[in-house]
Amino acid sequence: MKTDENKVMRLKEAVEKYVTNGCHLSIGGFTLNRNPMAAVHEIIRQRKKNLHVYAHSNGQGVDELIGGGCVSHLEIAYGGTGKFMPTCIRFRKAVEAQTLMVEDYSNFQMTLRFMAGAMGVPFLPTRSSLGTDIINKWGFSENFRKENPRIPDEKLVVMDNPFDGWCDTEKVVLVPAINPDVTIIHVQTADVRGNCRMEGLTFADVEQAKASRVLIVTCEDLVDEEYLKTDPDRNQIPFIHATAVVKVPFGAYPTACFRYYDYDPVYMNAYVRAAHDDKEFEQFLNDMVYPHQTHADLLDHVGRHRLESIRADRSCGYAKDLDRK
Amino acid sequence: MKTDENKVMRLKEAVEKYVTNGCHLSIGGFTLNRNPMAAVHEIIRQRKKNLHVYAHSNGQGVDELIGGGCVSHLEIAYGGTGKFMPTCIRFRKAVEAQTLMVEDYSNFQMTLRFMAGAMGVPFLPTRSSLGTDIINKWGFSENFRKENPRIPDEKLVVMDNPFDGWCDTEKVVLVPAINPDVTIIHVQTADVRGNCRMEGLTFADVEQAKASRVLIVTCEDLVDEEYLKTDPDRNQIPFIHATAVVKVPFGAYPTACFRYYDYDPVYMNAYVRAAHDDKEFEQFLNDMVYPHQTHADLLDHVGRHRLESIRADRSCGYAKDLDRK
Amino acid sequence: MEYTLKELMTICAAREINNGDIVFCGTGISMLAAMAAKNINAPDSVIFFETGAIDSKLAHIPLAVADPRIMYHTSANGGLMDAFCTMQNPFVGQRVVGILGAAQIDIYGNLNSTVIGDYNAPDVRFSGSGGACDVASFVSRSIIFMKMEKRKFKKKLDYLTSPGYLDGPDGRKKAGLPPGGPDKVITDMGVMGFDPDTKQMILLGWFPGITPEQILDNMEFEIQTDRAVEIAVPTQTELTLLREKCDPHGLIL
Amino acid sequence: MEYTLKELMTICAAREINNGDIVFCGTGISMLAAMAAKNINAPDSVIFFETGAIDSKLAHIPLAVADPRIMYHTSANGGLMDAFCTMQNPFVGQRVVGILGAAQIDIYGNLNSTVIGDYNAPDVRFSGSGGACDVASFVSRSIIFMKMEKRKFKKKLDYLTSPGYLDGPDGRKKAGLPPGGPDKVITDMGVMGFDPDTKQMILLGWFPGITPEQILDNMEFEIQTDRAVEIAVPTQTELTLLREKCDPHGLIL
Repeated sequence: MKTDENKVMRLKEAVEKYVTNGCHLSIGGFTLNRNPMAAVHEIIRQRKKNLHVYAHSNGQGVDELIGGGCVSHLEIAYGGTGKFMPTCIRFRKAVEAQTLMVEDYSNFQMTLRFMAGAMGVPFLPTRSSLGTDIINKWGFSENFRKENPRIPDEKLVVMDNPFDGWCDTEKVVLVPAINPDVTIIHVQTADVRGNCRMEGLTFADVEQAKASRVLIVTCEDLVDEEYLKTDPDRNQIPFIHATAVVKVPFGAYPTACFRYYDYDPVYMNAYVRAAHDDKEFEQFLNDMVYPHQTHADLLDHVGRHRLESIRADRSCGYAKDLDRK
Repeated sequence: MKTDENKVMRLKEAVEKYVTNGCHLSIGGFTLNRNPMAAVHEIIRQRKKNLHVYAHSNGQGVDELIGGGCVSHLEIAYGGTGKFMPTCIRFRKAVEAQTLMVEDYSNFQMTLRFMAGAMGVPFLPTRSSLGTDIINKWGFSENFRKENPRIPDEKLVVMDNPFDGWCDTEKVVLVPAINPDVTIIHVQTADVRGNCRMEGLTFADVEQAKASRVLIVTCEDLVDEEYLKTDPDRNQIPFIHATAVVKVPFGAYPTACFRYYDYDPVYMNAYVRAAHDDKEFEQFLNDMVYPHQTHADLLDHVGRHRLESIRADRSCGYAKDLDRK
Repeated sequence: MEYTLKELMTICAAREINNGDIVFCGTGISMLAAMAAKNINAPDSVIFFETGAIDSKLAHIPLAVADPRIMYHTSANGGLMDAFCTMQNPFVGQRVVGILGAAQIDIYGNLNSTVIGDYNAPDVRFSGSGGACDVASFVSRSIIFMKMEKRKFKKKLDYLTSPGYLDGPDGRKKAGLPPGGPDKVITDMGVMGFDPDTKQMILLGWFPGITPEQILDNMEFEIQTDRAVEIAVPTQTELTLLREKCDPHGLIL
Repeated sequence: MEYTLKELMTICAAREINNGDIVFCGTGISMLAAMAAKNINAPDSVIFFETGAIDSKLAHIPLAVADPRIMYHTSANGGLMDAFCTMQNPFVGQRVVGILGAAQIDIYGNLNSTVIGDYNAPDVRFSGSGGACDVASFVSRSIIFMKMEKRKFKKKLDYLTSPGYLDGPDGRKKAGLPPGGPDKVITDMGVMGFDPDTKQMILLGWFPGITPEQILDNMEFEIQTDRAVEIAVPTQTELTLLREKCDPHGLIL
């Protein structure tokens, strides 16, 4: 592979090429912030099926993927988006209807699992969850695990500290590494080779990106390499990890993108209302997702007024006067 | 502890108070860059003894501490500073004379050990060093380890992967956590509470800082809290980890501090020449370290001309025209 | 001065926070309690989010722990690794106080926020742990918000998501957890603590107009009430600061 | 065109680097070889330092892997964790080529950079591993600079710091290491490779004016020489680019 290659693609092509039915996928962001929503909508539009999704708290994106019928297996720490949706609604429905197989971890555990994948080690240790049902109860059966070479045979392994009580620790739980086929993140700035700069919190995007065989980056601004290299202390992901780069303004919409735009309470509230009812949710997808060829079309549908209302104030990075009820 | 307390101290007091004889110490920086040299010289000046030092490649600082007679035990990956001193000279002499007990690890292992200490886990896994003498040969004897509650009973532990071959990995080596009594780092900018901003590479300073019970920060610029909080994406260490903050301009001298000054080849070459001979080295300490009350006095002794010659160019962060022979 | 139940609960939690505490908080009332403490009684407490923000200014109230409002004017903007490592850190972790909520709690302060019913065929699915299990595992002290209902104060949890004292005084040690555990349970009828010896829940106080009997009636298990007193109503200062400084637009209250 | 031995060695190493390779390099000739490759034959190789810098511009030659010159105009400035995780990473790690040096080497390309003599009472102490053991453990391919001396090409190392093929074709697998291993040994008399089946060192080429016998005379162990040829001298282009673009002030050369 040439390292200076231009990795710029269209979103439709990147999703067609890399997000295959049944593949193992993770998406960046957290609850209602910096989810790669343009990519999520494209995946739903292309009616991808049987995705095995890894999520810590990748709220809105994961719930829409589940609602779109794309997900068969989910390893997750938290299905919710905060106040708008304390429990993700399509997620909850799918679990209760048993159309979705779920394995539960904690946020730290999922983060460590991505970190282990990025580091090239089979596991990392923590003391979190000792004595709890996160260890005792498995969502994926022993049989399912044994038959599926893409997931480890054990959900978690509890181990005595081999350094005899070192650090006042008698036991640790080992969490197994994740190496997704594809990770999709949305960042503020990228260049054509795939160097990435995020602003505000990075969540677990860096670990998810580096753990993945394929990394698709969508970005607000596609810039000259010179621009990013002039201030490398601000860049988190070097280009060697990136596979495809797609410029998608408002690519995290309806979730927030620090210093660019806020989350859209109108979308969030409409989503929550629709998600409670299968028919209304189908209608929601028919309005907001399926009819649009591209994310730009979806934004046209949303309209300039709403996008203007969520534009971030320069002074603080979010929309100060936004009505968030 | 009040979190808003002003942690500013004089260097002399900070070293007196926290760097006690026999304590476990780590210093930041790498070879000839951003070593907390003002603090190192103060430790030598105060004739601290029997320090147990943890280092990855903390070159110039560690060699001067050894040369100053302060160190009895050293856990280290690399004793050198690059071209000026491919092998640290006072380090080499002390090991060959068996006046210094050494335990060898690799740079990644030392970094993981600080990381484990910062994370609050007793160990982290890697595949580095399997099959080598880093695993087979111990510098600290089993007995010494058993008798010393401050170090783990095992140098390293090799373990079969409990997730049966997951990640194509059969074995890993576990490296034990380090929690030093004191870590000293030198950063470009800090505020009175101890929020820190480094520029350029951070080496393992962040892990070393967070692993430590006491963190002493020396800094080029002591700024308002407002200044650092206005651009928090650039800050690496939040104040909750800091114990003492000391303003020391040129505090890394004679090592480099990106965007402030370069390393000083004159000092480096003089050091190397002197270090080869015990008498000449004593003379070097008598000229450069002992007679100066403070780092400012040492800088006066070095003189304006030499300090001017290493001043970093705005454009690149180092002294472009410096004669480095 | 008039006050709502939510205001009273928020202020009860805020009173538990001290200067120097590093406060882990989630969404909603938990975040509001942390803001209230900072504005009322613990100006030098530090607000901290699992998403990686430390000492956020919170000029406007966030509606999620990833709200862009938490990223503004912090000590450092990192990520989840930074945040959870801070909680598990042997030095600063001990200064962290967690504020949690859950669907169910038992007498040892263990929490369920995952399912009602059988885990593999649940009647009700909730959000799951998020960072709650991590916080409950690591930090020295946690404060729990709960609604007083029989189906929430359970003899046996349907799923143990976040560890309290597990099965008693030695529970955490036997399991391999660090010391620590739940400190207070703030409900809509009163406040519970835990007996230092048995680690079982006890009633510490009831809200004005409530009796200890009413509280016991809303629990599946029994707790001691002999150390309980009536809880002081919010002061005018507390209420004014809460309303004007923390949530002027009533997004949570 | 005249050339020095150091120039020839540097260019021999540079020729081994391909476009797309991510080149880990240390100080001195190893760094110069990486710079030469980038300027001569592999403009799209990426220079990478264990201290955390990726794709440094290197407008001026660094004298250490923590020289501030490596921090200028990079893709990202991180730290040691980032760098070593990149090498151990299952995807990008496979693209990393390491350039190493050592005090001793054996027939399987194992390296010693720690001590001469007994580890606990050494005759000579060297710098130690640094990142060398990590690189040799993780990356798919390494290039080693060595001086041809009997005391350096050893039947048995005094200390095995950095793994080559350990004790033979299955050595790495048995020890639990990832695949990979040493690819070339560049000396001041010629270039060695490793037999794909036995993983033992073989002679690939000698420098003009040197004979295979002279090379064998400077080694404690014997290697096959039947596949060896004379090595092409540096071209004018190679030399000009090396001298003018990489080290104009002769800091390394």
